[in-house]
Amino acid sequence: MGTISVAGEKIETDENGYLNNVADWNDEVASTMAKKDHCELTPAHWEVIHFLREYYEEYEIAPAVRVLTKAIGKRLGRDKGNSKYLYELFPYGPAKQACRYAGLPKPTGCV
Amino acid sequence: MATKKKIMIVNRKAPHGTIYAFESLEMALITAAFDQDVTLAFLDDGVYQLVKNQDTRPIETKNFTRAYRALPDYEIEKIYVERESLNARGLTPADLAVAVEVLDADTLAQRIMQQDVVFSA
Amino acid sequence: MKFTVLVNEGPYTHQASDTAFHFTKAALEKGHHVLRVFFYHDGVLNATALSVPPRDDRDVVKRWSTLAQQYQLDLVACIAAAERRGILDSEDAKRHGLEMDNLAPRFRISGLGQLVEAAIQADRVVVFGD
Amino acid sequence: MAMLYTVNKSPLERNALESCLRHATVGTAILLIEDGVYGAMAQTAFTPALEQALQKLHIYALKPDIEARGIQDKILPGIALVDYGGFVDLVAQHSPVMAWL
Repeated sequence: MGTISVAGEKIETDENGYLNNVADWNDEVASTMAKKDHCELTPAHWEVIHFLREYYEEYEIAPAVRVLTKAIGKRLGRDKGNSKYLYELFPYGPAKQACRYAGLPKPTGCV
Repeated sequence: MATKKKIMIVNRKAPHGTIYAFESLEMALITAAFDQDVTLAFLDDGVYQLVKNQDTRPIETKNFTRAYRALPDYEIEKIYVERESLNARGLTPADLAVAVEVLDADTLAQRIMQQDVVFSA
Repeated sequence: MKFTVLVNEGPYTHQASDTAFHFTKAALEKGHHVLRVFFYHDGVLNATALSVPPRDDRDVVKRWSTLAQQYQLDLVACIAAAERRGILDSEDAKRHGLEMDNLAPRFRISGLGQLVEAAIQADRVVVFGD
Repeated sequence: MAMLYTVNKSPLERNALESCLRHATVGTAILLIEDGVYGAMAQTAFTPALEQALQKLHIYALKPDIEARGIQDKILPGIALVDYGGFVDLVAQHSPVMAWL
């Protein structure tokens, strides 16, 4: 259990820093989480984060890393659908870190 | 783990009335992460799991059935639906939310026999 | 021969848990190796330490624990299914800020991956459910 | 290797046994357990289907479950009874094993 402060408001997270409620998310939430990790969000980061939001809206699923890589390759282009590109953006693990910034639950398929 | 096994997950139960369909789907997604040769089979009331336009908002449950459409991203490509079960329920492949292979009961029986492991719920 | 057993139902409501127990016991007595008994769906309720059956009936939970002790049997409840249904080990409870845990002795809680892994290693997988 | 199906539902309540028989190829073994043993009874509405199935399949029923239900004198001839040890042997002798739940 935890909270993060975004624009003066407290938002609940679980023990791993994932939002308790997907609907609490906005761009500011992602930026705040990233800042805590000393990570500056570039347009390339936002592309993945927004991709995950859309993916979740479509499938109600937080994709595991292999799945995320494959899905991004299919939808955003081969040059982005590889783990090197995604790990450079999200060094703590593309699925876990990006899903967290996107306000999604922990990825399904984390074993 | 180098061993690759043929693992089939058999779905014979309708969604929503019980949790089996939802948790079987979770099982399928995890199994796929282990690089196994995964097959999903839908027969009897299990074919209802794949029906499109399911909207669970009125019953306030998570709409896990949307995730069936993400199965190709999990590299689960063998999704079999039994023809006799579809027919008995007045359904056709056009009523389903995902691309499936429709097999008759005899062919499905052969595919079951070829498995190393069969999970059911 | 190496067996993996999957139990999909909780104790008492369905016979599945009884049959799974008698099957597992018979397999062990015949000298087979049971790699793991995995509890999924309501099967995770077999792992509650808070079950108190009347004294003139079998104690399903305790019976599993005893068998596990006798044969070094690995009893694993699926974490996702267990958390949903209120079965928690002490670590899990702490992580979620809950004041109590209720995992019965000799059971452990882990991911579904433990089922898949045991299925890959086993010669046979047998499912008990409803 | 021939495969083993287990069925644990009464055929008069659910279609598990009927569906199982529809998919069982020649030589397949079927073990009736729990409420599935009601499917082993003679003179039920389901008996004709079972008699027909017996011509191409090996059908077993779990004796402890039959006795628990008091139907030990009403079992259709041709069905072999096994105890839990026999269940284990059947699993060891067949692959894969599938439960029609």
